[in-house]
Amino acid sequence: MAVGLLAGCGLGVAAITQFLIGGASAPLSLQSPIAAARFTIEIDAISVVFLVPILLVSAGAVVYGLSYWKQSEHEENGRRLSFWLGLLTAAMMLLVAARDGILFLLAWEVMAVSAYFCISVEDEDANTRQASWLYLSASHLATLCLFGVFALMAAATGTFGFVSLTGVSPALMNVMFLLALIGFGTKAGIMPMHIWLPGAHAQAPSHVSAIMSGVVIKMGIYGLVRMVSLVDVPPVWWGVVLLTLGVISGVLGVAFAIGQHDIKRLLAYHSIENIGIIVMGLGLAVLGRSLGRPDWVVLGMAGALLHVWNHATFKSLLFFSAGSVIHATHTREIDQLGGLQKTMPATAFFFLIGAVAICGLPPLNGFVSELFIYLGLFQSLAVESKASFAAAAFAAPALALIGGLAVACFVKVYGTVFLGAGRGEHVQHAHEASLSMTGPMAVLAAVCVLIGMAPRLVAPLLQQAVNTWTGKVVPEVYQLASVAPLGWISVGAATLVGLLAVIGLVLHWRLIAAERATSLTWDCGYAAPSPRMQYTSSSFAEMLVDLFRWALIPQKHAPRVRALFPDDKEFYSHTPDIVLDRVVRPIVAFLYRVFFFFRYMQQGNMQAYLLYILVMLVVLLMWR
Amino acid sequence: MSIQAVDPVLVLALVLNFFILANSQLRMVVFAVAIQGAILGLMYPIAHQGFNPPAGVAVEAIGALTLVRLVLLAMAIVLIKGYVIPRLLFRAMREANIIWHVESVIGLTPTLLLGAVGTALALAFAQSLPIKPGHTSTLVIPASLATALTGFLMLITRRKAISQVLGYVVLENGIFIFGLLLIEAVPVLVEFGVLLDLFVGVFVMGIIINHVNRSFPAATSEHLSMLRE
Amino acid sequence: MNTILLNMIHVAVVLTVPPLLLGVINKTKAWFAGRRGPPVLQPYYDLRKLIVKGSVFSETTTWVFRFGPVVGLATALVAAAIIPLGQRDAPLSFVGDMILFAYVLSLGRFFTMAAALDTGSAFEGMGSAREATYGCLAEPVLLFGLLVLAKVSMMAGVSESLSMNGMLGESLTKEWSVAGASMLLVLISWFIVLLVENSRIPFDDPNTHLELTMIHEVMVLDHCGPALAMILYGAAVRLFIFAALVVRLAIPLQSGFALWNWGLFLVGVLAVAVGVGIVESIMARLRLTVIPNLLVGAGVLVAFGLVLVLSH
Amino acid sequence: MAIWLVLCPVLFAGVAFAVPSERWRPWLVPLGAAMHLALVVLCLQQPEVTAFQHWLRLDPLGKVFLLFISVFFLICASYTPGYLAHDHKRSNRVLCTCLLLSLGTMTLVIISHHLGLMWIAVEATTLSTAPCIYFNHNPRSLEATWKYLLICSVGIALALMGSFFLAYASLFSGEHSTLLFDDLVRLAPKLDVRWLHVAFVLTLVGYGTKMGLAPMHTWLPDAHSESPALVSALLSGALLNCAFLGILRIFQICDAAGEGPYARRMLLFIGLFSMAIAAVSMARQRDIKRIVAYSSVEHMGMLAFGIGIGGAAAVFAALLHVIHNGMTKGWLFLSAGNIYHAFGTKDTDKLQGALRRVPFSGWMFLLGFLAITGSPPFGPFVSEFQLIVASFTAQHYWAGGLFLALLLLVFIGMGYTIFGISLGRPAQLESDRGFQDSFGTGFPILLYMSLILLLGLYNPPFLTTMLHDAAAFLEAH
Repeated sequence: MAVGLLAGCGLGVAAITQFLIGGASAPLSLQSPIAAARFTIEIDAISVVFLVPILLVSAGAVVYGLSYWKQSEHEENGRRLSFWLGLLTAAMMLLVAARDGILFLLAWEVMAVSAYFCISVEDEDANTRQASWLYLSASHLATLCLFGVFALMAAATGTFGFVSLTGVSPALMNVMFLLALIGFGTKAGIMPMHIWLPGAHAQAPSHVSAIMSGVVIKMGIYGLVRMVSLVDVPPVWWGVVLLTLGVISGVLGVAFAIGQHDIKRLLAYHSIENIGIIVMGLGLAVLGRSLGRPDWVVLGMAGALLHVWNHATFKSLLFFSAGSVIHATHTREIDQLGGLQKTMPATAFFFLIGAVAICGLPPLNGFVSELFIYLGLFQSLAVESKASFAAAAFAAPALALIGGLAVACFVKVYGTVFLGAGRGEHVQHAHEASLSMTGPMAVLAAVCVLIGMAPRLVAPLLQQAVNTWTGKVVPEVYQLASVAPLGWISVGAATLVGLLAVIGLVLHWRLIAAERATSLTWDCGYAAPSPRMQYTSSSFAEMLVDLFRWALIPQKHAPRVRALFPDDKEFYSHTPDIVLDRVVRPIVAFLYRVFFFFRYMQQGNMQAYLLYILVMLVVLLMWR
Repeated sequence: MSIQAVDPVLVLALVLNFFILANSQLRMVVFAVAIQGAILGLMYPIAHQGFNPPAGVAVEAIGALTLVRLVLLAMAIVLIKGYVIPRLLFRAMREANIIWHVESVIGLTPTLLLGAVGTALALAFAQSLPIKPGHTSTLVIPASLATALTGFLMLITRRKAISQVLGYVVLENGIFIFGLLLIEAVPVLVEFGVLLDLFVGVFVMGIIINHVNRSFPAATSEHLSMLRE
Repeated sequence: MNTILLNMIHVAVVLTVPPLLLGVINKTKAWFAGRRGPPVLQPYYDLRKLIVKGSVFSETTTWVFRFGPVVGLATALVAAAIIPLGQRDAPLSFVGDMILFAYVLSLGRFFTMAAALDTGSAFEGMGSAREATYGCLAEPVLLFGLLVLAKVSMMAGVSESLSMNGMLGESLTKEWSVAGASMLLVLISWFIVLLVENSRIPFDDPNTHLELTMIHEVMVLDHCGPALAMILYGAAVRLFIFAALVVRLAIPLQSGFALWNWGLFLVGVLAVAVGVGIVESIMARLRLTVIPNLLVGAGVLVAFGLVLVLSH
Repeated sequence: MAIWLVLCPVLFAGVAFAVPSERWRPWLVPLGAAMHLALVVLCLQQPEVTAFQHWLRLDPLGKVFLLFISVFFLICASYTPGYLAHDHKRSNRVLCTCLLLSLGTMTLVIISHHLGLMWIAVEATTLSTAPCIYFNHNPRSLEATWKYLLICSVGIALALMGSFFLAYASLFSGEHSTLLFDDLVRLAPKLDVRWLHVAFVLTLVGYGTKMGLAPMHTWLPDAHSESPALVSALLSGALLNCAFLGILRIFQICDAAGEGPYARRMLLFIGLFSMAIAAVSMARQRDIKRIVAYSSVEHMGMLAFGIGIGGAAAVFAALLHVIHNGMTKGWLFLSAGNIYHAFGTKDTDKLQGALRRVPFSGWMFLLGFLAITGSPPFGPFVSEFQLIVASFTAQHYWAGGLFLALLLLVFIGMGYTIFGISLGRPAQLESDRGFQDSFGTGFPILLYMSLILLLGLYNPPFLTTMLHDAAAFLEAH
């Protein structure tokens, strides 16, 4: 299985290199079940940009799975899982290559369904069943919205292929955009439509979560990119809506993440946050498209696409390392862990790399893409347009806030899980992950560093993708290489690393020069310190969660401790998903009530049944 | 003799409708239905246009073969509706020892009133529909509608499965009345087919009623309501 | 040639001056308290003493604990290389360098907090939690200010308007004249950021002795010897950086003579140090719960400034 | 030739009734079906198949339905031996006979071009399938049969009345009144509109009852849930479509008379109404077979919807959906039947872990669900998507949108139960009958599945041309 998958990925790589060397090839066209449509397959720069993470992460996940999900340990579902995993990868590769509605929908649905079976692989657990079912219904909502989009497209243009939508009535185009936004947005996990995401990511096996969060949700982004690329001059409000949604999911995503104490749920909410950042970039690009500002288009689009790559790398890196922690300790509760730095150093190191990268800190890759988006937002100050004012004035500081919160959140996770002393018995017999698990992590970490240190490497491809998206070659002055300080980023990163090295050496030298001793941690003379006295992730997050209580509505159970010798009390806090618990569930419950009312039609009473016939007859006779 | 000649008979049919609705004796109802069916059968030859070519349409004089067919059809109708079906029903009732009493969901008098209203509506509705010049002032259409409606009324209001079967037969009677207008259109063969279907249908229903009463005593179709949401 | 020389001066100043500020602050406070106080050069002595001392490490700690001070210092130095000091240009200057400035500082914060958590002590966890919270709130304020400057310098028609040099370059006079009010708001809010980022009163008390109330100091409780020296030095550089920002913003005039500029700049920086000292002597420390409100207030202030320039 | 299409199954029915062996009788059903299919293929070769001066005629529309029903029935019949081998509590004489009879009568419905004759045939299908529903001989199946018989008979009686009205309307054309389909189409413009309307409504409601359009569908869930799996498959795969053909005939006359818009309006309304009722009834449904039954109601609604949209594209899609829906229904009912036989209960509260208990049937059922809810790459997607496109092209934006929304409701309502059945660990039920997947009970499902998958990826040209001819024939005016 794994070998086959890797071979498949190899073929994909071959295809990409062929594209990079030989340029775009002629589209491949096959007969489809619908007479008017033809299955069309073509690889252009955008496809390649999305193909790369698909192949990288899937291949990594397969190798990782070899020891994370051993066939010998999972007799029952091991084969099943790797089958659906392979199908998932294949579907995504087909998806980004598809150039007509029918094939796109086909690949889309196969992807959605096989992802479902990957998530629900441990279906004896009721939570898994519930989460995966939530995912499936959400993703079917998405699919049906896409039915609507492509049906409208076909009705408007008369063809099922992806052709320019110029000349389509604005109203129709807006409806298409909204449907696409709901459809693709649900898949991507943009904030109000994200309900399925945390549960699914938490319940799935970690390497599946890595693929889901690394590439599957990016397919929603791909869809939006494709969709908008068909519209020459989109209305301004498209871009504004995208930016606003981006800000919302960015800020609230990370805010929710801070409130979580399940490591995988937390990472899932960070996916929402990063999707938000990507959507900001996309929105900026769309805005630039409508206002005719090539520099916004380049910076926004390049930022978005590069962040797609970066999020794919560091998020799957994080899920992998979280996975090996879970594999070693059998718990996802952050507050149960601690001190794993010593027992599993490699995993800890890779997690740290991922954490720094996802916070967008130099010298790693997250910084580069966020810098592009920042620059674009700053550029948008240049013109006198209300929309762009709003964009820059509120998106940029929001991005800064996101950065700060992300730092807080990942210090919390890294600190609680890997640093300090271990809490509880889970960490007792923790062990370092095997090579086939750390190997993929190492590769991903290397990619993070590489892109962070030398963004110039990826610039040409990004530029090509932007050209494809705009449909014309961007003039020299506005190209990525000239609007973004690619070289300087490397210089800055190099300086930083150099200084780190030097100062580190100095410290090392001083330490070995003078005498050293070890003792207990100084905790202000407290007599009997114990690991359980450490700051937990919940206590770390408390202040921030309080700041955001207006949005998070956290649930706190804090009993009063009275009397001189109080008996045992237990405190816990929990941050549920408000959209799911306060909006979706009530609506569903209401619908069920309404439906049950209709059930009274079918009460087994013959006379009533016959009466219906008569009534219908009369109604239709009346209706002229 | 003309198509109008059947009008008095149709009046009789209408009266029978009310009798059927009003009567609480299942046996009487069966008889009434049988009579209604039988007289309809007798009407068939009379109503044939061949006897009275109406103005406007050139109808060839009625041929011997047609006559024979008509007579056969009439006999068949009389036989099945007037004899066989009642026998079937009686047998079913006897074997299933059903109480010889009509049970209505809303009571007999309201049913009767509804029937009256229905008949009135049927007449009104019939007025709203155009009549072929040849058939002016004939009762056929309203009568058939009213009878069909009566049948439906029985189906909806009667509790016992058996009386619902009766309702079905009455409904069919209504359709047969309308058939009087189209003896040329609807070939005798088809009429036979329809008749056969009716017969088999009632036959099977009788069997079912039997089984029903074996499975659970007191066969009101309200006991037949296990299957529900 | 000239630029290389200037850059060398830049580096030299960054490496030498910062501890002086701490000394000045302490001196001012002492003067207000009517004491003689330690000599102005005391911080240098402390550093020299610490760097040669031996060290004690808790056995819960790992390499992250030792790495924290290193990153703190390195990031501070990189940030210092980005903002222009006395002369026109900073050594490390390019389009978007202000983002690098902001993010490199938060990289430092990341590792300082991580190092604190590495000790596994409740107090240091507490400290890093607070640091994290205030950092989140301070960053947007800084960025809002940068946005205002960017827009203003665009309006002033600066070529390199998206770099520190451009924003804090020689065109500041013009910028003040274009949108003085907003600039003032930025100045005020950045002074507040300065106080927060360097954990001074009224946000934090660097030399209290009750761990429960501390933010920055409590994070470094367990550090000692060379590591502590690096932390002190790093803190000094941070203070210096923000002082430099404020000064560049407040003193727009840029004459042709490098020496004159440098002199003026250093005087300004020291003045800021005195200002901090005054604030610390005349104000009391705020309650922890009030601090976020104050920061958000600063944010609102500068946001208002942004609205001002945008609706220009 | 035409007459043999009808006679062949009937003769086999006679043989089946005569054959004494319980073991060999079931094999007669697939045999007869195979013969029938062979005849059908022969007929499809010939340009014109008629008999009794156009009382029987195989028109393009009929060709589509005939081919589909013959293939469908063959696969369904090939399930019979395996099924009856598992269940030998009682004699299968009546069952086999009636199955073959129903094939004959359905064929008659399709090829008869005389509305009276067609009506007789439709009623005959009702009568011949009723005993099959009662096969299990328990009170529940008895009640189901009773309801099926009475409601359908009453409904169809209305259809007869409608046909008579149509004949009366034809009196106004100045010629002899007639029930011959071709004459009616020819005379359509001269028919009296008022009578035509009434006739259409009556036939719509009448045949609609048999077709299972809401609110006349009430018999359908009971009959489908209480009858043996293959009978349920037969009912919803073949029989409902025959009734649909009946409606199509009358619709064609209306359309020819220029009353197309009137008829379409009603079909659109009743189609969407049926889908809505089905969607509502599926939510939290607790009987595995009732769910699939309601899904039949929903898809009959889709067919009506397609015709109601109108235009060659929509009609083409609707006719294609007849095939796709039918085959998928066979697939679903047979696999649901297997699951039922494995667990011995239809109560979804007790059903769990079908994938582990009967892996093949479990997976087939799950995939079948995905297929019927219009997920690519299965056939129904193709037809449903074309329906949506057609509705948007015809600028029925709201109808199309509603269609999509109902699809979502159906998916969620259906899926909640079906995934609950499939996943998880099977509980140890005392009702468990130790049934296991076998070739006889698995192979037909596999056939259906592969057909649907094939049709979802590739539409054979001959089928396309047949459907195009049918659509053109229907929308001629």
